[in-house]
Amino acid sequence: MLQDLEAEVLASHQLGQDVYLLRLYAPLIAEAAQPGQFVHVRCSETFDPLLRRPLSIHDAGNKGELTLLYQVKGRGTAWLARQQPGQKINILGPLGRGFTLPQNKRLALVAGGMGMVPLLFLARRALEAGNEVDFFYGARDREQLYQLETLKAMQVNLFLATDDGSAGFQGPVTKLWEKYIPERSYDRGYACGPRPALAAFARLSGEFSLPAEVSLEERMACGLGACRGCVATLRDASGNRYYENVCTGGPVFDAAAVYWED
Amino acid sequence: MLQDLEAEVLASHQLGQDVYLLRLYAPLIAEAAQPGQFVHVRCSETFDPLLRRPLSIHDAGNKGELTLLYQVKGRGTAWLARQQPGQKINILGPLGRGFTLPQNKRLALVAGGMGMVPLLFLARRALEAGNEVDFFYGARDREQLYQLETLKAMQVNLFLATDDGSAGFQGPVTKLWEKYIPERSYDRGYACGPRPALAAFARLSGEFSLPAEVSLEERMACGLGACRGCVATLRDASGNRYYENVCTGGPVFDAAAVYWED
Amino acid sequence: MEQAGKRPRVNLAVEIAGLTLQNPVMPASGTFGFGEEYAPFIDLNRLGALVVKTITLHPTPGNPPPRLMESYCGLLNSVGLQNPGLEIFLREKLPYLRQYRPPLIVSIAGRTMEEYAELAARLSETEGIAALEVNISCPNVKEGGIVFGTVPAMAARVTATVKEHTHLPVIVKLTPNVTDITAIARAVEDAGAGAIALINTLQGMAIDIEKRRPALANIAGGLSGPAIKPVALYAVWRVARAVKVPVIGMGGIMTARDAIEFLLAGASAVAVGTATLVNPGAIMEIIAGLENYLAEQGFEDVRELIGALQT
Amino acid sequence: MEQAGKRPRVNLAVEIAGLTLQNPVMPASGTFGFGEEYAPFIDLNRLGALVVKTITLHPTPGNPPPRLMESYCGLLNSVGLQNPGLEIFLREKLPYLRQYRPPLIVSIAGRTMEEYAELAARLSETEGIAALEVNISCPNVKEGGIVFGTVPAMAARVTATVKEHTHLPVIVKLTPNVTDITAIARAVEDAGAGAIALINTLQGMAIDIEKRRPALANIAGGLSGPAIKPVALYAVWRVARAVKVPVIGMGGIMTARDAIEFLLAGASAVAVGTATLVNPGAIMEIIAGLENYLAEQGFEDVRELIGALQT
Ligand SMILES: Cc1cc2nc3c(=O)[nH]c(=O)nc-3n(C[C@H](O)[C@H](O)[C@H](O)COP(=O)(O)OP(=O)(O)OC[C@H]3O[C@@H](n4cnc5c(N)ncnc54)[C@H](O)[C@@H]3O)c2cc1C
Ligand SMILES: Cc1cc2nc3c(=O)[nH]c(=O)nc-3n(C[C@H](O)[C@H](O)[C@H](O)COP(=O)(O)OP(=O)(O)OC[C@H]3O[C@@H](n4cnc5c(N)ncnc54)[C@H](O)[C@@H]3O)c2cc1C
Ligand SMILES: Cc1cc2nc3c(=O)[nH]c(=O)nc-3n(C[C@H](O)[C@H](O)[C@H](O)COP(=O)(O)O)c2cc1C
Ligand SMILES: Cc1cc2nc3c(=O)[nH]c(=O)nc-3n(C[C@H](O)[C@H](O)[C@H](O)COP(=O)(O)O)c2cc1C
Ligand code: FES
Ligand code: FES
Repeated sequence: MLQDLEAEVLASHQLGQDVYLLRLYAPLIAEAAQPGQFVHVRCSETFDPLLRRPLSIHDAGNKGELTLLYQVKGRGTAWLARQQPGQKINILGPLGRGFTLPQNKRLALVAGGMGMVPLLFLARRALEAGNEVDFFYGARDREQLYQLETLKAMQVNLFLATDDGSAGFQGPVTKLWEKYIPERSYDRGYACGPRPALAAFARLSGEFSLPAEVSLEERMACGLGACRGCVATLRDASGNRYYENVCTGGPVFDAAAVYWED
Repeated sequence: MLQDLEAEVLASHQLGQDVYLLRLYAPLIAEAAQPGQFVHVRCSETFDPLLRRPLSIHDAGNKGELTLLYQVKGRGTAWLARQQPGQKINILGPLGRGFTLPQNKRLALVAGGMGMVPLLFLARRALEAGNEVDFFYGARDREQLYQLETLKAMQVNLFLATDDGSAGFQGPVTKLWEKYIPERSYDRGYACGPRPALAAFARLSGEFSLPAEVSLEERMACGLGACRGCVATLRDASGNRYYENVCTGGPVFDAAAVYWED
Repeated sequence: MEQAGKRPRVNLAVEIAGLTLQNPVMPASGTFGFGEEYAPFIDLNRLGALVVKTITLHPTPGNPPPRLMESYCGLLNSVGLQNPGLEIFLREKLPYLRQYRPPLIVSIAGRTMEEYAELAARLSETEGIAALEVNISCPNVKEGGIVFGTVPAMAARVTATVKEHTHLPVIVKLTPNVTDITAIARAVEDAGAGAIALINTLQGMAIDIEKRRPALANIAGGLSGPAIKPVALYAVWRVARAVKVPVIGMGGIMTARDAIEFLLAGASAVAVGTATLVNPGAIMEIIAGLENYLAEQGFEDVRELIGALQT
Repeated sequence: MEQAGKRPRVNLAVEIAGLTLQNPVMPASGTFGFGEEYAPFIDLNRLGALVVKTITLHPTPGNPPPRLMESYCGLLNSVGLQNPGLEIFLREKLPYLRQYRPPLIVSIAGRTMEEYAELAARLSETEGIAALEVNISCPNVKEGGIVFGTVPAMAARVTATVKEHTHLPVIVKLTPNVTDITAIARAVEDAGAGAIALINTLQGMAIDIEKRRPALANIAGGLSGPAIKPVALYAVWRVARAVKVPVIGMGGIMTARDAIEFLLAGASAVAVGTATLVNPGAIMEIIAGLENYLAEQGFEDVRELIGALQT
């Protein structure tokens, strides 16, 4: 059930230069949350900034805890980073359609940068459902690989890539993944990250006929499907393009259905 | 010298339901401050609320401390009330023309409600300059008489009035003052408070030919005389009306120069 | 005598173009989808009216993304009237909406006079629609793309055309992007509008300075939200004094205080758009706040407030 | 080769109507008084130009208070062109302003064509004035109070009249409260404007719901500040594409990012108004931020940025 509630800040940890882990107490949302879903966060006590910010659910514990992980980009996330434990933040969620969650399969999760955020939650639930999880995680450099301890503690097979080679494979995470696709014969792939990485992921999964899902980002207003503002261009079976709301039709889409040329 | 600076919050005390005492560290403004002057306070980290709020200087200590006392009325002061020690607040000041400060005279200070704010500072400086100070202070009820301890510690002759008689004289503070004017033969009167109280004060000081000054309030943008937005209607010696900036021509005006019918 | 602690009941009902609204607060077209999106948050039966996204004769795909950009206290959108078109509206959206009691106002837009006529005629054959709201903030493809709502004669012609093809009350919704909105208002009143709604969005733009491209794929968009409130309020005040038909005011209403300003300026009802996108409960909070204000200020009827501004 | 750590110098100078500005950032008329008010905070010699409050032929008392009201991300004002008039300007304000190096732009407004003509003629006899900015957002008392700037022919006539009476470059400042601002822009360009400045304030209103009276004594006022930025930017983009003369963009510029958007949209210079009222150092921060952006993005000359929007 959708909730619009005030969540108390339990803690806000700075993980990197501009990156924060926010722990909220929001049992009604935490219990309902599915991997790939997001919450829509009010980032102001006034009307500037005006709109909510969509943030993926990074983790949802059984003690009513909801974890977000975000990078400060502009004025909304800057406000969020100023909030202290004890303060209340208005959040709406859980929103959107999450990832497909199979049982007892072998899955490839491919994360580029902050794209790791929803995939960690997916990995946790996928493991609980008896799947084997290969977690590919790329970032600019070693400093920008967050939550490695948590991931390591999670029994995923972790594969790292950095642009500068300061950790793991040097190069794009999709290049690293590509090397494993043939031998690991995955049942399904999942990706989240910058659009070019997603497009490469979609191309590779297409080549290997791997069922694959991606999580897209679009600017949002309502987050509920009402304003038709957050569309992505998709294509149907016959190749015709159409617009679909990212907030309710996604943010997770079949990688083959996305019109990547946009 | 005018300053535009970030002042650190030393403490914020809630004195009443909606009333806060804010202690700031702002040595450059505190040292230059004269009674009747004000500071112009940014009340947002974003652009909503947009404008600064003018607040009288309530006290200015020698340790670089600047004290403000304000009532939460709308969105700007509500923001101010949320600020915690250690945070920085942008203030501009000291602004405006303050009260005349004589030496070794007998002065009447007449404060209605929050009008006490600048008069406390005036009283302190007036006492230091060898004046005798009768401080008349009226409010709705006992609970809304703030800073009584501070005033009592200050060697002023304190006269209280409340609308409901819960402390001191029952009735308007100007009515109380009126009873003392003949016998106390003041050299000068000063008033700050709601406009009807100021108008009554001006009428009385006119009747008794007492030189008198009032501090006016108007909505302000720049606070520097640049925008011509904050005018009050005055009248010149021949009775002709004209507009004068409250921010630079005032906020303290000769009571006889104000066009009270506005 | 009143029971202690119990406030006298305030009448919130108003009449607009023959419709009785239980209270004067409704959603603004395009910000409330087809109602169902907000059903998890608010009881749609408590709205003054239901107002749906503008529909067109044929399905409209809308503009390419990105379609949204935040601005200071504002929202720029270039959704471009994306909607499933009349047929799907009738088949898939209307049955859901019909379950609810508040009058259903269907917003329509056309690219030609003929499209407006056909939309009006077809919707009038249907049960469960209380009124039509004519969105004239769109370009007339037969007249070089001039926006219908910017020329009094053209605005009047659309109004008259719709009137001819319907027995339903006709609300005409004005664009603020004109020199004299009262001239448009009078023209549509003369042409038979039963009520006037205003304002639609202001034209605006934003630029991504890193990419050095417009922030919206469509280059320009419509500005809504708190930023435009003073412009909307002034337009409503002027139009309410210029026409005799009731006015539905909107543009940046975020709180009950804002709504009260519009009523004082002469609006008989108000619509809430962007506020709902930010806060799904906004309309409910506004209705409650309005009721409180009326009770506290000693009004028994919201109609005492309408146009009660002292100037 | 460059010294390590030293950035290549970026050229910030631009040309407007024959004036060379050392950088493209200037104050907006009416928000900077006559310069002296901001001298405690900024070095006036570092401005792109000095622009003074609009002056009229005779002293103008302005509107009764209250004249200001804050709105969401905006400021409503009804100052009403309060100014000491031409004589006192020449005698008491000009000598101070003449000390500074940036070109001095004097904004003028009249109630009749004759007043514009006389202002232009008198100011042109004076040393130390670099250009005239013609404020046409005021009512023409001889033509039923229609605002000069809302009718292309009238706007053109004011422009031509001023041109006839001066050898100084003439900048015409447009009001946004029109259906088609490009029509006005083309009209004043054809009439001889050397540059076009836009936008002046949007018409707006606010109401005090406790007193049930307008928040401004004058009922309506002009809306400025961040709220109007998208509207201003779109107007600038459209006008810059419609005319050949340089455009000075303004309306809600609060930060360097905002200023850069206006330059990308085609403004050759920008003016900063409300931002200065809130933050006296705003203009200086904008100049510094612009220079940083240019250096970071690898531009050597701000003129490369002007109109560089890719659409
Ligand atoms: C479904 C979804 C999940 C997301 N999850 C995360 C996450 O877990 N962690 C994280 O760091 N980021 C995430 N993002 C991106 C995040 O929403 C933006 O970085 C954020 O909105 C930027 O806001 P701002 O105030 O910092 O920037 P501003 O520049 O002030 O934002 C201006 C406007 O643009 C929108 N916007 C800007 N960038 C984006 C973007 N990339 N996607 C969508 N809207 C944008 C803002 O929401 C706002 O409306 C997600 C986006 C979506 C759509
Ligand atoms: C010279 C001067 C000194 C003042 N000193 C004090 C003081 O020491 N303590 C105190 O409590 N109040 C003082 N005031 C009044 C104080 O400025 C207002 O109460 C405050 O600005 C209200 O802001 P808000 O955000 O609470 O209200 P909002 O309603 O959000 O304000 C909206 C706008 O109206 C303006 N405004 C509202 N009320 C007033 C007012 N009475 N005077 C001027 N502008 C107003 C605000 O500044 C803002 O621009 C002073 C006013 C002036 C002019
Ligand atoms: C995302 C969005 C979509 C809109 N779509 C429509 C529409 O389809 N038809 C219409 O008449 N107005 C539409 N509008 C305008 C609103 O109905 C309203 O007139 C405007 O937004 C001002 O009100 P607000 O500030 O409360 O949002 C839309 C506004 C927004 C923000
Ligand atoms: C208080 C105030 C006074 C103004 N006075 C004038 C004026 O005298 N002449 C003029 O051409 N514009 C005047 N303006 C308009 C500004 O010059 C500018 O066009 C407008 O405010 C938009 O810019 P901004 O949003 O940066 O303020 C005034 C604006 C304000 C806020
Ligand atoms: S954000 Fe409104 S439909 Fe997706
Ligand atoms: S506030 Fe600008 S002149 Fe006084």
